[in-house]
This record gives sequence, structure tokens and C-alpha cells, in this order.
Amino acid sequence: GAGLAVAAGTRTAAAEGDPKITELQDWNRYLGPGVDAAPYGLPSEFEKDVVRRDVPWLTADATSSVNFTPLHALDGIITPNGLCFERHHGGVAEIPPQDHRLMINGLVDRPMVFTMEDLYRFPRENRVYFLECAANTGMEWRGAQLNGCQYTHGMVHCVMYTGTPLRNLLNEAGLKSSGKWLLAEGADASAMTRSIPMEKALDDCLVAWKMNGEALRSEQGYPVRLVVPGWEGNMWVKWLRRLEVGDQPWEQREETSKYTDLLADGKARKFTFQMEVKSVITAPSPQAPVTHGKGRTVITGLAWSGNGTIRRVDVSLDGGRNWHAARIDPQSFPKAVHRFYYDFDWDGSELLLQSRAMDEKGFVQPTKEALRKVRGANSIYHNNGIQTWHLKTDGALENVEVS
Amino acid sequence: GAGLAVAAGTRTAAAEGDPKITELQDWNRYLGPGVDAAPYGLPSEFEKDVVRRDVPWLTADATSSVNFTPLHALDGIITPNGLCFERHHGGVAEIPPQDHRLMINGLVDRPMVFTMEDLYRFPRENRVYFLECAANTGMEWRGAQLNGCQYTHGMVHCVMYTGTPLRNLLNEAGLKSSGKWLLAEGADASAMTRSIPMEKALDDCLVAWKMNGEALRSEQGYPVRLVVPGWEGNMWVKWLRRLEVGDQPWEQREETSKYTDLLADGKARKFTFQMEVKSVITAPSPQAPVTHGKGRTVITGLAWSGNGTIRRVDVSLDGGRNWHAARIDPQSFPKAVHRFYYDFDWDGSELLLQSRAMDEKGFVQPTKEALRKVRGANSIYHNNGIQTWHLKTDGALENVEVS
Amino acid sequence: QDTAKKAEAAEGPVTDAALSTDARAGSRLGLGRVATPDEVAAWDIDVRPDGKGLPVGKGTVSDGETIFAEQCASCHGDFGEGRDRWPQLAGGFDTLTRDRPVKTVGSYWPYLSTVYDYVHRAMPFGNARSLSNDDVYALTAYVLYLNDIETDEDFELSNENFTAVTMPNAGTFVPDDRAEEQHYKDDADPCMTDCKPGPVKITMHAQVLDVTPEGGGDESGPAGGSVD
Amino acid sequence: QDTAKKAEAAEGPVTDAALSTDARAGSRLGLGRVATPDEVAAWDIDVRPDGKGLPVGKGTVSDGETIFAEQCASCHGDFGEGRDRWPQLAGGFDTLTRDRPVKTVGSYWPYLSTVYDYVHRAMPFGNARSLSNDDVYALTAYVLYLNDIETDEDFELSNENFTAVTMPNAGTFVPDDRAEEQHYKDDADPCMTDCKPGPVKITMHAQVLDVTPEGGGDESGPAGGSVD
Ligand code: HEC
Ligand code: HEC
Ligand SMILES: [Ca+2]
Ligand SMILES: [Ca+2]
Ligand SMILES: [Ca+2]
Ligand SMILES: [Ca+2]
Ligand SMILES: [Ca+2]
Ligand SMILES: [Ca+2]
Ligand SMILES: [Co+2]
Ligand SMILES: [Co+2]
Repeated sequence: GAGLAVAAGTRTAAAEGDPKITELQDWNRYLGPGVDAAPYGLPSEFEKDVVRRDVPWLTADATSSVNFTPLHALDGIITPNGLCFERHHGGVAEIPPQDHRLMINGLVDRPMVFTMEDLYRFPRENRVYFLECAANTGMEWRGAQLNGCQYTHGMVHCVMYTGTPLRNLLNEAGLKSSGKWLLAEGADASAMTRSIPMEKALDDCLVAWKMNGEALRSEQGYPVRLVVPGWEGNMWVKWLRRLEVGDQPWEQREETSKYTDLLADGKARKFTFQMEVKSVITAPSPQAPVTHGKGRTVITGLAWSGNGTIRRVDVSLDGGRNWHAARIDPQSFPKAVHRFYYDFDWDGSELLLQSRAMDEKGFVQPTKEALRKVRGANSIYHNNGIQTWHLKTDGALENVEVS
Repeated sequence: GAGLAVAAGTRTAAAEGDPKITELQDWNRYLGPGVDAAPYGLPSEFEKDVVRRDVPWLTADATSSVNFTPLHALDGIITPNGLCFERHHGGVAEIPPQDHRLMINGLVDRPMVFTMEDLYRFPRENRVYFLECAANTGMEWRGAQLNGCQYTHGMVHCVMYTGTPLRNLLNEAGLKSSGKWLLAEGADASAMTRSIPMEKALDDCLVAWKMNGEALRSEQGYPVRLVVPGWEGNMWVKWLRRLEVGDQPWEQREETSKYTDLLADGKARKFTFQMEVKSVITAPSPQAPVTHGKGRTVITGLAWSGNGTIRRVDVSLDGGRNWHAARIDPQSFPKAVHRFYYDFDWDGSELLLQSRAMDEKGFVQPTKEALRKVRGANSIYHNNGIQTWHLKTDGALENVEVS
Repeated sequence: QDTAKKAEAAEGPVTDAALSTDARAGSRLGLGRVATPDEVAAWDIDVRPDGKGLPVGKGTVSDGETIFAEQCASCHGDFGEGRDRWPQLAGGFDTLTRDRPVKTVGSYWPYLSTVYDYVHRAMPFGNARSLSNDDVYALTAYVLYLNDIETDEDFELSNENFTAVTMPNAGTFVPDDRAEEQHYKDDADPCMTDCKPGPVKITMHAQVLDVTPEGGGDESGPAGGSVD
Repeated sequence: QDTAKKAEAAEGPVTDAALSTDARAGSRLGLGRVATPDEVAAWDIDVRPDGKGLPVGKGTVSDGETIFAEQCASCHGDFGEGRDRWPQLAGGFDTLTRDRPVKTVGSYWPYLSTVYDYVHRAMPFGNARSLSNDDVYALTAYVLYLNDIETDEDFELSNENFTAVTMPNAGTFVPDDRAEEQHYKDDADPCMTDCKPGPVKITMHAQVLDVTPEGGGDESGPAGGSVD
């Protein structure tokens, strides 16, 4: 946090001026690379720190682990594909699309097999949705742990998916009325499985093969994945190869051993599918300090809810004593992240920054204390508590908990 | 066009089944790359043909040229940053953001200089807009030329920008009432300049530093560019370094020698800023043949207009004799591309595919003949005529013109 | 220019026609093909708590011990205690209400079917689907033994007796009632001003500073927590 | 669950407050700093048709010829005829109404100021901003000479006489009236059925097939057209 206090708007240059202006710069004189240099373009070399990052000690091996989206360095509501966080349980499956198959079996009139070419012939929809891992912010249940928004909140991304409603595929197989649950299975080395209630499957789920206009990335399930809007990311089965219709849930490893929420009394909640109302200030934050000193300052962050749209976000500068309505950027969608801003004049004093979201159904993001009071500290999943960043006088920030 | 006629839905596998299913595949058994393998992710190797492409003979050198977005392979309305077409006149400027400056001078109360850090402190907006080069489809004025939607229409892209309204910057300098035009200037080796009417500058223009959530790509003007919604791409000055307020236009090279539209009588239209209502079927198209034979077929494409939203898109299968209303995907925005679909059963006969867009102001995309009737064939710019693809019985397509 | 007039004359917006079909009663599009029985058999490997999906087969605890030592113990430890950060499979009884619960097959998993299903689909890590049905029955029996759920080395688990096994932590899983939590009920109109009595104090600082690899900070591990 | 009730109780949506200010009368945010005169001078290089922006300086046609031969002719040709696909700068008179118009400084450009401005900011290609003011006056004079607009080799162009030069094609540029085109006025309610008398026929096939580099097709060039 190399905060440098400069009185805003009163800076003056030396009389002879800034050499970046008065001297001719190379890029203003010599030609840069041509249009054949980058058939698939990449970020500027000056942005090389804006990358997904993993925390090696979190897991035994990088092939069953997670990396995090650099939320602190992004803006808007679209996550670039190259920065969408990764979570997989057997490494990234790399599947030639012509070799991929999607099967539907179980309680259907006829079991079916689809090639990717078959899928491309179904009617398509494009929808922007957030995908959050149920374990996002999971490290923070016992108190402030990781010092960066990328690590505390970076298991969420938001892209536009192209695919066909799941119900269209089920219709081809012919759903029997006894079908109440759906098992989705991946083709990767973990053969990932999750049980999904049929009501959700027939509602807004998509079978998607594109993200942000181009083919899904391998890390996100190329050539085809499930999209389960507003529900925990683990259910969005990647490398989707099979859908089985059944009359009860399968109680798979990812819905018993994992993705169940242990409460203080030893009981555990199961099938906690929906992601709750949540928000976080992405900048300033520990990885994005205030470098301009006091004066005009932009606070920005993301808010989202599995219930639909975000109606309101409040920002506090004093650790939750007083709140101010933030401005929500209007171009967003239900079950997508919403971008918010709060512009203010920083007097250079220490602040405790928080954000609090309310969704379209009126659910308000709780404090971490409120959550712990009912859930204890062993839940791992579904930590949507209010985050606090401590802004210091030098512009540096730290992840803290407050009274 | 390796079209293979297979009666839809009646295919059967050999009794023993498809070996891609009955035999264990490597990706289902062995671990793939871990979460530390790709800090900034890239498309699957199986998508390596989905790239920007240039046509070397179009220009003397790749440093003042264009490449094209592979529209035929994309879907939805967001263009991935790595595939946004490039047009530059002195190569890609690669500018360290800390060395970049933005100056405002001319008819203002005080000339100003902003660093990138200064810009980041202004109030931000995020907006999805299409950017179309005025010369998009320009090769086609004299008749069908290039055999691919990427080449005929690939000088358009659509991303979400993050920036501050241009009026906010002008306000810092204090606009004099005599200021009627704005000159925008780039920091690249062409020092690109365009004159912009003040009314537009104060309306919806943005000074933007992010696209699709991350920093602008160098090819698109990193660290900062102008966004001039609905107006021709050349005005969206990249590597923006200066804004001068004046009382009349500057008649720069890009608004006299170039970007003026020569009519048949030798007169030329000037200041043709707005992009007209336009659409194109992106698939099937010459680079995206129908490979599944007859039966259920998805026609998809893009429609856009500088006037705002697209109200309606019609699709014709018979070269414009009869039209059918297409389905417009609902998640779009004013002055952004809109995605449309038309699903139908192909009987395997030859078709002449066309799309026709109507915008919110009631402007309807004209035929190429209608355009030539009033504009001749020498305009180069602003060719928004209806495109025809000839679908042959084997599934191959060709760029044609029709009676 | 007569833009306004034209806009008026033009037809209204084409709505996003509900092209998708009703999966319970819709007419088919005729895409895809019927799967063969062999194909379904090859992929339909899931096993449910009621035993649906279990293949014919069997294996004893001692068979399982041998396979486990060869194929599993390098990660999970000879006694399922978990090496390094690889998962622990046994023990942890009575820890679920403690500060650091140890959730294992024995202490936490409600259904035995999940062990069979998961080991068969995903283990050994890095060589999935390499075990025979009998291997998996034997390994499942051995994991029960490691957790003292079966104590007889000669115990043989098979598709016949599989559903008779009851897991220690069965019945402690409850439905999702998060929406009923008091803080959600309270917060319909959240406080905006003077919501806390006095100035707010910091009660805890981040335990792991400079988590970024190049940060040069403490990368040896956190005070607690887990990603899954 | 009392979701509906809560939704009712909650406040309405916070609208996107118009935080941006009125540029003609707004209060400043106090960002940025005032530019120094030297800075403005360094970057304020644009030249307008009325001569605004022209620096003091001068150069003759024959001065220009020398510089052009050294620094420009390799691309634009000794007589501005354009080598390969590099731009042609001279000639093309009376071609604007033909099938293949040749648009040059002489045949097309309405203002001389654009020549000065552009050469100074962007030429020679690959070494921009390397010319002195006098060089640019001389080159501009020479481009006039190549186009027979000036015929005297001793003609000296300067900031004094610059605006006296009139370009041949001045005055033929008209405002944008595309919205008034008849086809737009006609099409408020476009035809949907039987819009053409009989079956539609193909009148022209793509001239350049397999344009993709790996297509192996004709890459030698098109029948016509240009990207700018
Ligand atoms: C190379 C290391 C390795 C080997 C060998 C291995 N495993 Fe695993 N095991 C893992 C990892 C890693 C996981 C967690 C996978 C995940 O969630 O991504 C796991 C998970 C499990 C689980 C679930 C644990 C839980 O709490 O959810 C069981 C049960 C299991 N393994 C059994 C076995 C058996 C039986 C074998 C031998 C046939 C075996 N493993 C071999 C690494 C290994
Ligand atoms: C290495 C090749 C090269 C050299 C040397 C060169 N030019 Fe150019 N010139 C170009 C290119 C390429 C363009 C078009 C640039 C663009 O639009 O991106 C151009 C454009 C021009 C134009 C505008 C043409 C039009 O129709 O819009 C003028 C005038 C011009 N050059 C003058 C000069 C002068 C004077 C010099 C010498 C001082 C010079 N050029 C040196 C390549 C060159
Ligand atoms: Ca090339
Ligand atoms: Ca609450
Ligand atoms: Ca790493
Ligand atoms: Ca028309
Ligand atoms: Ca099954
Ligand atoms: Ca000027
Ligand atoms: Co959950
Ligand atoms: Co134009």
C-alpha cells in the first residue's frame, strides 16, 4: 500500500511540463505490431498480474483444487473467459468435441444419445448468469483469513451462456411422470455427479456450449456443461455426458461428504442448492490499495443473489454503523452479478468498508456474526456474510472482522 | 461443405453401441491439467480455427490494415476480447499506462492533463455497445466478393465497456459555450484524429478503459479509448491522448480522404457518422456449412443499429420473396448487437438465405440494389444491404447476389 | 425526416417466442438417436442408497486391505488417516460439534452407497475406472472396517447384504431451511443510521497475510478452513 | 416463508443516479491538473482549413521534391503514383464518377490543411513526427505540384499564403442525408409474402473464393473494392 497523499486537482506540473507530453514517445513515432500478429489476442503485458491464482497449500494437488478470479482488478459484470475461476476434481478434461456424447437414461420413454452436432440443432438461448462455488468465502467462517478479495470472494464469475433449455433435451427422451430428480454426470476423471430436482431442471437450466460468445473453455467444461442459474456452482456439471431421470436423489459424494453444511449441533443441512444474497467491495481491497491519497475515491463491488436481481446495495465506511445507498449499474440481469459504485471524498482517515446487498425478494445480506449465530463456524459452504476491509491512512487495506 | 444427409432422429447405433461410449476414454480415467496450468486461460486446442483473420492483399502492410472477427463461429451478443477485429493505421501502440496522459485543450476554461489514475477516480458506467467499422461489408459494393461472413461482416464486435461519460472530463476543463466540435486524438504512430459534434460528445460517449471486465486490449486502445455509441468505429479513437474543443470541424484525413462516401454523381457525403440498421446470418454461412443434412436446422445471426434497439428481424429462405419473423434473444441493449434465431426443417433443397432487420425508429435494412440505386457502387462505407447466402444441397454455402 | 411516423407505422416488437417444448408432453424435434442397452450399461454406473445400480459382486475386508495397501494407502494412509493434505477416510467420531470437525466416511457419510459409487467412478485418483466390481466391494468393506463399522476381517460385502449396513451418522442431515433464519426475517428494512452503539472496533485481522505467491508471506497454511 | 411480505416491505429499487455532471455548468470534481503552455504546444498540432494551427514556416516545391524522393517515394512513387498497394497521392482527376475512382489529394481532397496536418502527424510511415515544419510546408507544396495544382517549381508555401490555395474538388462534399433515402421512407411496413414476382435467381457469385489463407484459393486480389 504505497499510498501517496496528493491534494486532488491542485497538482501542477513543472513549468516546462511533463516529459511524457513534451518529449516524443516511441509509440507515437514507430509502428507497432500489425493485424497478423495476434490471431487470438491476449491482454497487454502491463496487465500480466491480472491472472487467476491458486493457493497451493489449500489442497493436496492442483488437479483437485481451485483457483480464483482476480475480482479486485475487474469491473463491469462480464468476466473474461480467461479469468473465470477453475474448480475441478480430476484436472481439466480435454475432450475432442467429435468424440463427446450426451446420454439421457432412466425414467424416460426412450434412452437417447446426442452428439455435439445434434445439440447445436436445438433452439438456443443466451443468458448472463453468475456461477458461484458454494465454498466461496468458505475459508472465512472462523474469522478473517485470506488477505485479498481474489481469495476471499474469487470463486464467482459471470458470463453469457449459449445453449438450449434442458427441458428440450428431456423432451426428446420423453419424461415419465415418475421422474422427480435428475442426475447430471461429467465425462472427466472424477465423473462428477449431482442430483437436481426435476422442477429446477424444467425451469431455467440450460445445456450450454458457449460462454461469452465463443466455445466453452476446457476449464469450464468444453464441449458442453450444465447451467443451473442461481444455484451452487458444483451442480453446473462440466463436460456433461449423462443425464439420468430418477424418482429420488442419488446421495452422491458431492451431496453428502461435500456440499452439506455442518451446523454447530452436529446436524448438517443437505441440498442447500441456492446461492444467497451476497456482495463484496472489490476495490479498494487488499490487492487494490488506494494510491491517490485523499479526495475523490471510487468504491466498487459486485452483488448477486440466486433469487434474481439485486434491488439495492448499501455501503458503509464505518464498519456498519451508518450506511449509504450505492449506485447499481443498470445493465444487468436476474441471477447475474450486479456492479455497484459509491463515490465519495476520502478525508484520509481510517475507514472500515462494507457492502450489504438486498435482492428482489427482500433478502438482506447478513453479518458474519448473524450467520455464525445460527450456523456455527463449521459450515464451509454458503458464507454470504458482510465483508469488512480496513482502509488505513496510507491507502493499504486489510481483511478484518469488526465488533 | 461436406454435407451428409442423415434423416434426423432415426439414426441408430450398431447393436454393440458407439465405442466412444462403450470404451473407457482417457479423459474419464486420467487426470487433466491442474488449476496452476493456465493463469490466463485460452480456448481449447480444438477451437484453434476460431481466430481473427486478415486478408494480406487488401492492404500494403499489416501495420495499416484490418483483421476480421470470426462471426460464423460465435454466438450470443458478447465478443470475446481476443476475437475483436482490429483496425489500426500505425500498428498496435503498446503504451505503459503509467506513461499515458490525456489532455483537454481548446475552448475550455483551463486546459487539463489527466493520468490514468486520475481517470479511474471519475464516476463509472458499464455499457454494452457494438462497434462497427464504417467499411464493414465495403468490399461488397460492386457485388459478391468475399466468401465468408467473417470477411464480409467481421468488422463488428460488441463488448461491455467500463469508463466515465466524456462529459465528466469536459466538465473538469470547463466547456466554453462556443465549443461546438471536439477533436479526439490518439497516441499511436498515426496520431489518429476525428472531429465529433459536441452534442454527441455530451450525450452518450464514454472514455473507457475496460472491455468485458478487464483492461482494454492493446489492439483496442489500451490504456484508454473513446466510445461513440452507434457511430462508426473510426471515431472511437484508441490510445486516446487528447481532446480539443473547437467551434468547427477539423476536416482531418479520416473525415475527408477517408470516411466520406462517394456517390455516383461524384459528390461525396461527409460526416456520415451513424451506423445504419443492419443484420447478417452468421450461420449457416460459407465458413459454417450445414453438415447434418436435411431436417431441423438453426439459422442464427446478428442485427444492430446506431438508432438503438432492434425491434424485429425477418429471415427469408427464398432470396427475399417470402419472409418469416425471427426470434430475437431478449438479453440485449440499445446500440448493442442483437442475436436472432430462425429454426426450421430443411428439406434438403437449395435455399437463398437472407435476413432483414428493423430498428426501434422503424428503419428497415435495405436491399443492396436499393442502396446502389441511390448511392452507386463507389461508397466503400456504410454498406448495410441485405446479404444472401446460397445454401446448396450438399450443405455448402456461397456468397451470392440475387435478382 | 419522418422517423417518428415510421416508428409508429412499424409493427410491434417480436417477442421471444417460447420455442422450447414442454418436456412432459411436448412434440419431439427428432434429434439424437435411441441409446443401445450396451451403451446405457457402459455409462449407467451410479448407485443409490436403496441399492439401485449396484452390480452383482462381492469382496471381503481382507481382500480390501490388500488392494487398499497397494492402490490407496499412498494417499489415504494405511489406516485411512490421510497423508499430507490427501483426504482422511476413517475416524473423526464425535468431532462434528468440535472446533475442527473431522468428517470421514465413518464420522460423517450417511450412506454406504456413496462409498461404492464414488470409489468406483473416481478412485484411485489418477487411474479412475480401473477397479473391478469385486475390488470395489472389497474396498468398501475395508473402509467400513477402518471405521470400526465392520470389525470382522472375514466380513464379505456383496450386492446381497449391501443395503443392510447402516452408517453411524445416518439421519443427522436436515433439509435446507436457510430462508427461515431469523436474520433474514429481521432484515426486510435494514438499519441505515447509527446501527451500532459506538465506534466499531476491529476484532480480528487476516490470519494469512500476503497470500499471493509473490507476496513472500506466510504460505505454510491457514489457521483453519477448507475449500470443500 | 414470508418472502412475498418481505419483498413488499423492502424499499424500491435504487435508480442509477445521474452522477455525471453537466459539462457546461457542472461543479468540478477536482481531478487532473492544469496543462502547462509547453505541454499544450507539444501536442496541439492539428491544423484546420481556416489555417488555425499552422505553425510559422515555409518550403518550396523543389525543397519538397528532394525530401519526397528521399523519404516518401519508396512507397508513394516518384510522381505520387503509389507503389504496390501503398497510397497514390496524385492524379485521378475526372475519375470520381467512373467505375474505379482514383481518389488522391488532387482529385478528391477538399482542403490543403489536411495534407499539412496528416503528413506532419503520421508521415513518413514508420517514422512519424520526424519532419520539421519547413519540411512539411515543402512536402505539401510538392504534393500540390505533383497534382498540377501548383506548376511553378519555385513556388513557396508558407503559413502566410497557405489558405489562399483552393483544392480542385472543394465544395463537392454534401451533408449526411441517408435517412432521407427513398428506400428508408418506403420500408416502414416491409413486404412479407410474395415480395418478388417469380422465383429469385442468382445474379452473381462471390468473386474471391476460399478467402481464408489455408483455403488454397485465389489470394491474388479482388475484382475491386477497398477497406478504406
Ligand atoms: C493419488 C492420490 C490418491 C489415491 C492413490 C487414492 N485416492 Fe482417494 N482421494 C484422493 C483425492 C485427491 C480425493 C478427493 C478428490 C476430490 O474431491 O477432488 C480422494 C477422495 C477419496 C474418497 C472420498 C473422501 C471424502 O471425504 O469425500 C474416498 C472414499 C477415497 N478417495 C477412496 C480411495 C480408495 C478406495 C482408493 C484406492 C482404490 C483411493 N482413494 C486412492 C486421492 C487419492
Ligand atoms: C513506408 C511507406 C510510406 C512512406 C515512406 C511514406 N508513406 Fe505516406 N502513406 C503510407 C501509408 C501506408 C499510408 C496510409 C496510412 C493509413 O491510412 O493507415 C500513407 C498515407 C499518406 C497520405 C494520405 C493518402 C490518402 O489518400 O489518404 C499522404 C498525403 C502521405 N502518405 C504522404 C507521405 C509523405 C509526404 C511521405 C514522406 C514524408 C510519406 N507519405 C511517406 C506509407 C508511406
Ligand atoms: Ca495473416
Ligand atoms: Ca440479514
Ligand atoms: Ca500456483
Ligand atoms: Ca429499406
Ligand atoms: Ca442409474
Ligand atoms: Ca488545435
Ligand atoms: Co449448498
Ligand atoms: Co461514415
